[in-house]
Amino acid sequence: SGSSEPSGGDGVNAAFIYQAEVGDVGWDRAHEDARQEVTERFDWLETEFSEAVAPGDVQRVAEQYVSSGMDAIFGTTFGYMDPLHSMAPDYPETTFEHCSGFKTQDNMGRYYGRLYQARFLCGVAAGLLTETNQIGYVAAFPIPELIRQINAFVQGARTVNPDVTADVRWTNAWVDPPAVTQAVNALTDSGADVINNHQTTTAATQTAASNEAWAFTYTTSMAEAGGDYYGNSAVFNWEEFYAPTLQAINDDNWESDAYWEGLDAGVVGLGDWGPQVPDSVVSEVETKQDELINGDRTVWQDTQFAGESDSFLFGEMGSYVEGINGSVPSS
Amino acid sequence: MTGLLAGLANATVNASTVLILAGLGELISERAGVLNLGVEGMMLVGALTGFVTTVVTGSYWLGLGVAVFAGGLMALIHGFLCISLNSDQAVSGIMLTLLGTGLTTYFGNSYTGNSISGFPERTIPIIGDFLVEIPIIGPAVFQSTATDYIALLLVPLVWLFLYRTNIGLELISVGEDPETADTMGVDVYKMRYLAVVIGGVLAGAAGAHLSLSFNQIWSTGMTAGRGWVAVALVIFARWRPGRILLGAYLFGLFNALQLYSQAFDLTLGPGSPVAGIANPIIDFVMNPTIMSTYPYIVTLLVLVITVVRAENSELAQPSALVQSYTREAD
Amino acid sequence: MEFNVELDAREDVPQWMEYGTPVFTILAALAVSGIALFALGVNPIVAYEVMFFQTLTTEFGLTETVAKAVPLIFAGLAVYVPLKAQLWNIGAEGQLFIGAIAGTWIGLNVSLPMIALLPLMFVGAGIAGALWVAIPAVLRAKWGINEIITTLLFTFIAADVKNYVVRGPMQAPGANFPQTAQLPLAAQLPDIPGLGFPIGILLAIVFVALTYILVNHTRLGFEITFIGANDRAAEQAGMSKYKIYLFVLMAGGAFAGFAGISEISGVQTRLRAFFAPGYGFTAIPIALLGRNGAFQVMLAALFFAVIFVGGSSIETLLSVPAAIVDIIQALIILFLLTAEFFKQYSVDLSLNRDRESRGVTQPDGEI
Amino acid sequence: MDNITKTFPGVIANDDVSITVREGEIHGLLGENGAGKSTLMKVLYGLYSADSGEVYLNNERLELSSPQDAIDAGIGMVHQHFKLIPRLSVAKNIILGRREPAAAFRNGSGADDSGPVSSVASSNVLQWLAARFTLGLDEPVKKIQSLADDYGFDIDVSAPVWELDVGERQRVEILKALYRDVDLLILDEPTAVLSPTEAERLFETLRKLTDQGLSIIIITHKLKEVQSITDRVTVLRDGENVGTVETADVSREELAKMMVGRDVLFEIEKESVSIGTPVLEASNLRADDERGIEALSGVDMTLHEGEIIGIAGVSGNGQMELAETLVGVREATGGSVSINGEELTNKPPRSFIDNGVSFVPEDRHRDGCAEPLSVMHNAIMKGYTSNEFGAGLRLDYESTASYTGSLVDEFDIRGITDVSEITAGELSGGNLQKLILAREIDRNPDLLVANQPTRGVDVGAIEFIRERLLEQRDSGTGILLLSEDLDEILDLSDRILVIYEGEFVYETTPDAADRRRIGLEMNGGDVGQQSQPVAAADGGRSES
Ligand SMILES: Nc1ncnc2c1ncn2[C@@H]1O[C@H](COP(=O)(O)OP(=O)(O)OP(=O)(O)O)[C@@H](O)[C@H]1O
Ligand SMILES: Nc1ncnc2c1ncn2[C@@H]1O[C@H](COP(=O)(O)OP(=O)(O)OP(=O)(O)O)[C@@H](O)[C@H]1O
Ligand SMILES: [Mg+2]
Ligand SMILES: [Mg+2]
Repeated sequence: SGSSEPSGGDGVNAAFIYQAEVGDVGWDRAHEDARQEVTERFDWLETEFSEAVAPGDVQRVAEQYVSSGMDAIFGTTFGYMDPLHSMAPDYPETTFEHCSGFKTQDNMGRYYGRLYQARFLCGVAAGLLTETNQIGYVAAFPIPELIRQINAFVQGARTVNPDVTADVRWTNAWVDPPAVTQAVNALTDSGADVINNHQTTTAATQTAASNEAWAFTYTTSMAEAGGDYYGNSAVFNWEEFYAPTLQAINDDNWESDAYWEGLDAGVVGLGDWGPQVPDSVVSEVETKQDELINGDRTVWQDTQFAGESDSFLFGEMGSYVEGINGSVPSS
Repeated sequence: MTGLLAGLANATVNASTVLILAGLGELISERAGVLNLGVEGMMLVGALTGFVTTVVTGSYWLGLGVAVFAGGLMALIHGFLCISLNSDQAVSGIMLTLLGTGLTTYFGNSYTGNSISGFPERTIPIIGDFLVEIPIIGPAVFQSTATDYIALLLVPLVWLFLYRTNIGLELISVGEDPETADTMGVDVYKMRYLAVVIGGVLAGAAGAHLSLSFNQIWSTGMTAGRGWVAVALVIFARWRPGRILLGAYLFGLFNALQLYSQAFDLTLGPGSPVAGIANPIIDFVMNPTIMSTYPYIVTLLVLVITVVRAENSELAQPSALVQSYTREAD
Repeated sequence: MEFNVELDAREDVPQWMEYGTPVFTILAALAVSGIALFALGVNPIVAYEVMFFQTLTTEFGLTETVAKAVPLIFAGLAVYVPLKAQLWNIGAEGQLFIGAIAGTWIGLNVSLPMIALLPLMFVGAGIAGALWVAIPAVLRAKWGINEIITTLLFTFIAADVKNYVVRGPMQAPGANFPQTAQLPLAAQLPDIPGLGFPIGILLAIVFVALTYILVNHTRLGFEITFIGANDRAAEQAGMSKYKIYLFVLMAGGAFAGFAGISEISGVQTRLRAFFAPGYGFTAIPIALLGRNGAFQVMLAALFFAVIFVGGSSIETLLSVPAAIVDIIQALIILFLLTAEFFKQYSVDLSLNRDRESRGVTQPDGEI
Repeated sequence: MDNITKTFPGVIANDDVSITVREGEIHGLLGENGAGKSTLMKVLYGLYSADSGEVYLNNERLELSSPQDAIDAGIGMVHQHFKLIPRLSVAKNIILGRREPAAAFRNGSGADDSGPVSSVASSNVLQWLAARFTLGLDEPVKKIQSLADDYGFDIDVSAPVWELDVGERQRVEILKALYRDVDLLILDEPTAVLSPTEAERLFETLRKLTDQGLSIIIITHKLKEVQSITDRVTVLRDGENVGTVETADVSREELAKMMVGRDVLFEIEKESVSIGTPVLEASNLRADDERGIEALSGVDMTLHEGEIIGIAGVSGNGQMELAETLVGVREATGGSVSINGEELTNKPPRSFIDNGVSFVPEDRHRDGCAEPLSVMHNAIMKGYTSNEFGAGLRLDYESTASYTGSLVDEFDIRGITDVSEITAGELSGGNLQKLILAREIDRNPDLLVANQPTRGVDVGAIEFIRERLLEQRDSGTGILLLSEDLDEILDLSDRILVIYEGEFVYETTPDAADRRRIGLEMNGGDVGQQSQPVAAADGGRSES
């Protein structure tokens, strides 16, 4: 309501900065879809974006946006945390929001989604769909973010099917489609008939489907790549965060906070089900989803992580839940 | 156990095709004396153009054709700079990789979610069913896509081409001693262009194999460094086609082991007296990141051993590698 | 009548060409890139105005350019010094990683005041980078194994080493992210008080000057130049190829190490798994452009810094895709290679009459 | 060949040269180094394109834009430096470029019926393909083997060339030419690396060839060979044709005169010798050439202050190896070298330089300078470590420039406007040689080893260089002079040693010297005349 604020009545200009090129699928795509949606939704909102910005360059890009009149900067990758955190005090008039980190400032908030809850739901479906009781997971690097989602997925499966065991393969690269395909082949060869993955490519979904294993994935729908074997995707609906946040900025009542919401807020959820997933599976998943939303159940309730703090879940989880073969590679 | 071995064999064979194709191409180019560090770029261009063509026309054979053509075209740039203009081969090759990466990143962006039906896995007609029955390697080798078969077939073909044809002989001679070849009536420039373009064609095919056979998707930077591995592979193979196959399988095996070894816990139990010392070492050695350095280290060792041991033998590098040629040298 | 293209070796390169060619080259590359921009619906003139004019005339643009130039200058020197002895250090990127690792480790584990800690980090990074390239250097000096290929192989190994340490020995304690802890303030390169430029630029200028002195005013520099020009004659004159090859490559490795730690300490403040700035590869065209001297290397590095910063500006301000910047960079190298040729040869495209103008009578049955 | 002119930047290699070779003759081509012989032959072989002039073969004008054109016209060339690819087999080296198709596709071979198989095989398209994508070694191998048998060559055609020794390689070179059914065969110094018996075998071969109607051009520096083998001789001097003569009509001396172009030899005033202490002592010195074959087979020598020893010999008899071993550039495989009494065998070149050794190498472009660098850089190539040019690590280019300037003035090196701008590569041969000599002499060395110091240098410069060498001797430097120019040896030396096949075979003094005898010794002595063994090289014995 302070009329001296640049945002005031003349709308909001917001910039989004992505680490990679925005392709048709993946992490950056999810943010980009949300950006387009909110831009469409609010006529007082103007947005810009930059892609392929390395953490070392983000400060320059952000400063350029600030000086070109942006009211809000959204940095969408973990690596941007330090640079944005250190520059934010220099630009008190600008609102910074950083995704997936853990630092805040008066004018810098952080936000993230509890995607593991959606992974848990995918796991429930996987536990019901598997016939071999073996499920596989292809992931890039053993960091807490990925370990948390793996654990949730396997836990979901074991919640409905305690006989399920899981194998994880680390590919050691965010984008290496041939290696992902190899890893999926290795998993299906050893009997896995459900595959989930954490990779910025459709390779895992594609390969799983062609090996006749159910394919689950994340961030965006990859239904086309999965065909008849497509299960579902744990997706981000970032507009559920961006819309209220931008609205708050426009209304001048934005405050720095740590946003880590899940299914209940709608910022994460499931995508469309694959064409061949039985209705019984869908309804069981929906039941579990309601339980999570109502608080009747938590993802970690029967695991060694039950009752752990958010900060543990966020940054320190470093071991597998029961049912996953092997152990997290120790570096 | 056989299941595991069969899986390992399959993974090895699968990972090797792209290296065989790109490696043979680079080998031919280097045999004629032209180092091309642009393999990665040419592969990416091959992968994207092949994919886009298949998306548009629905024909993966046409896709392969366009990929091969595009790879050859990229190589032609390198050829023009290095053969006609005597530019520095290392710089030109790196430029080619930069260019290929930039172009495919830009033009490929809107294709990252597309799906095609590419080369299907087939058995060889008539005898195929029988071959697949061979334990362990049967399904790995004889249940493959057309590009896999092409790559395998190319190994003896390239060998025949280099050692059993006149063109091959002339090509080798310009990589050994362009001046002598010239005095024998060999057209040095033509041969070098030919070799460089074949190199590009095969790199294009390697890229197309990834996007049309192996992954059947386009993904930015999807070659993930395999072009550089192909360059290393040629050194490993000491410029001999047969060893490209061997080397590709070895690199493929390392690749596969990196994934398959994750299924095993090799660390010693707490009962073992040396567990305290041995386990950290085993952890380190089996660490996936550390394992991915092994192919490069092996290549370096092979390079050193063969150079130190065999200065003048068959194993030495083409004598005129990286040297440009002009008839009246000044 | 026939078309005839004649190539003649230039006996000496005209002065204007020596300096004019790089400029002409860059203009030609920009003209071609302009077509691409035009096709994107971006007015190339506006784009280049933003890219160059605004970058060079605003305080922001200048500061950013200088900051970007610091690692590029070091990386350029890393390729330039070996090139003086006719060796291509293609693996500066790997040496940069190793330097960054060593320097970061010192910054995190040694507690000293800034005035001592920063130099120690640079020394450590330099030594690490130099040692990393020592094996290719020995292989080249002793057995003539091509340094292009070995330095490249070492780069891939270095990348894995970097990925390993940020998930293992050097991972930030407490959390499980693939990065080191943040460098303490004492280990972060400050800005020049009052000017706002990163202090790294002073260091870079000092090393450019030192390199200039080394190459142009010392006996060692004389030996390097001479070995680069004719190693056979140099050895007959009592110079040691072994010593020089080892020296230039290791000096190059040290500079690459400086590039790594200056970027970590000055910009990134911690080493991350995805740290792969590509400066080591950009350094190759930089050294090619600036091969006439250390100060030319610095100018070339500044030019590429402008391209990066300006490229990023047209991306943010005009929504030009990032990949276009890559393409422009590749085109500049391409044109540069072509220009090298025109500097060495004069191309004479002429319409030639039939050569038989003398009308000599034929002798019989003989040659 | 008619009115051939070929220039290189700054050099007229061939100046309006015409030569005529008759069918079935062996035509000798003579001339000093750099006279333009090889260049002329390279023009004939299509390697260089002449600036002007024409080539006719059997009345037909040839367009020679590449060696392939020459090959097609029936011209073959054996190059002075082997043009063989070590990694390939003998047979492949020979057929390279010939595109021999596999047996099945060989036209007119074997089956002479016109059945469907052979008619397909002889179709043009198939022939075209077969010539490229097959490789027939069987028949070529037979043909090569029979050629080898005809001429008495004992060679394993399937062995890789790197396994062969020099003589065998030479034979492969000749087989290469013969294999192609040439009408005209060019041989550029084919005997330089052959032993006399090998050379004699070659000559027999050549005679057989001319009997079959071939024409041969042979380049050689060995007058004896010219006389024994050629029918006519053309002499080139400074790129110009001095004349063509019937071999039978001229003496060796007359030929030499034609080559050098002078009636009168320079008589240089030479002061009497005042020999000091030994500066160089070598005993039982051995060394290998680039191929690892022993080129220096145990030589003894003592050279004193103020003395010039001239080494006479035909090129390739170990002179280069001798010179390089004595200055520490080449590894000695046996024996020892001492400079000023200090044993320096196999010490690095720097030790020799620091002990007052100077060296003028034979190949000034390859070993004597760095062509891309300035005159100044080259002038201080060895002296750059001196404190004269700055203290400590610093090299003061201002003082080096002024030093170089004075050097340039003193030695009258022409064509230099700015010592730090003009590169060594831009200097003409003679001036470059002066620069190298200036550099080496100005250090006021105790020992100067000069290998072919006046090769390819113009007459005025030769005189200048010789004077400087004598001046240096007079000031106390011991000089070892290696030269293929006998006059130079005779004019400058205090003692003369003749080297043949890596050994000193004869010693004399200029006063006592018999030119004919020296010439004979250089070629390994003559039949019926025993070569004089050298008992003590410093004994000063002379021929009576
Ligand atoms: N490629 C070249 N570029 C420049 N100058 C050259 C080239 N080849 C030869 N020359 C020069 O041309 C002249 C004639 O050289 P050529 O090789 O024909 O001499 P030659 O008579 O064969 O000498 P030699 O007895 O040493 O074999 C020499 O002055 C030489 O320096
Ligand atoms: N590019 C060059 N520039 C200057 N001088 C050259 C060049 N190439 C050769 N020369 C000189 O020309 C002379 C003869 O060289 P060339 O290569 O013709 O040798 P050659 O022994 O005559 O060759 P061939 O084996 O063809 O008989 C030598 O003195 C050499 O230094
Ligand atoms: Mg010669
Ligand atoms: Mg010659």
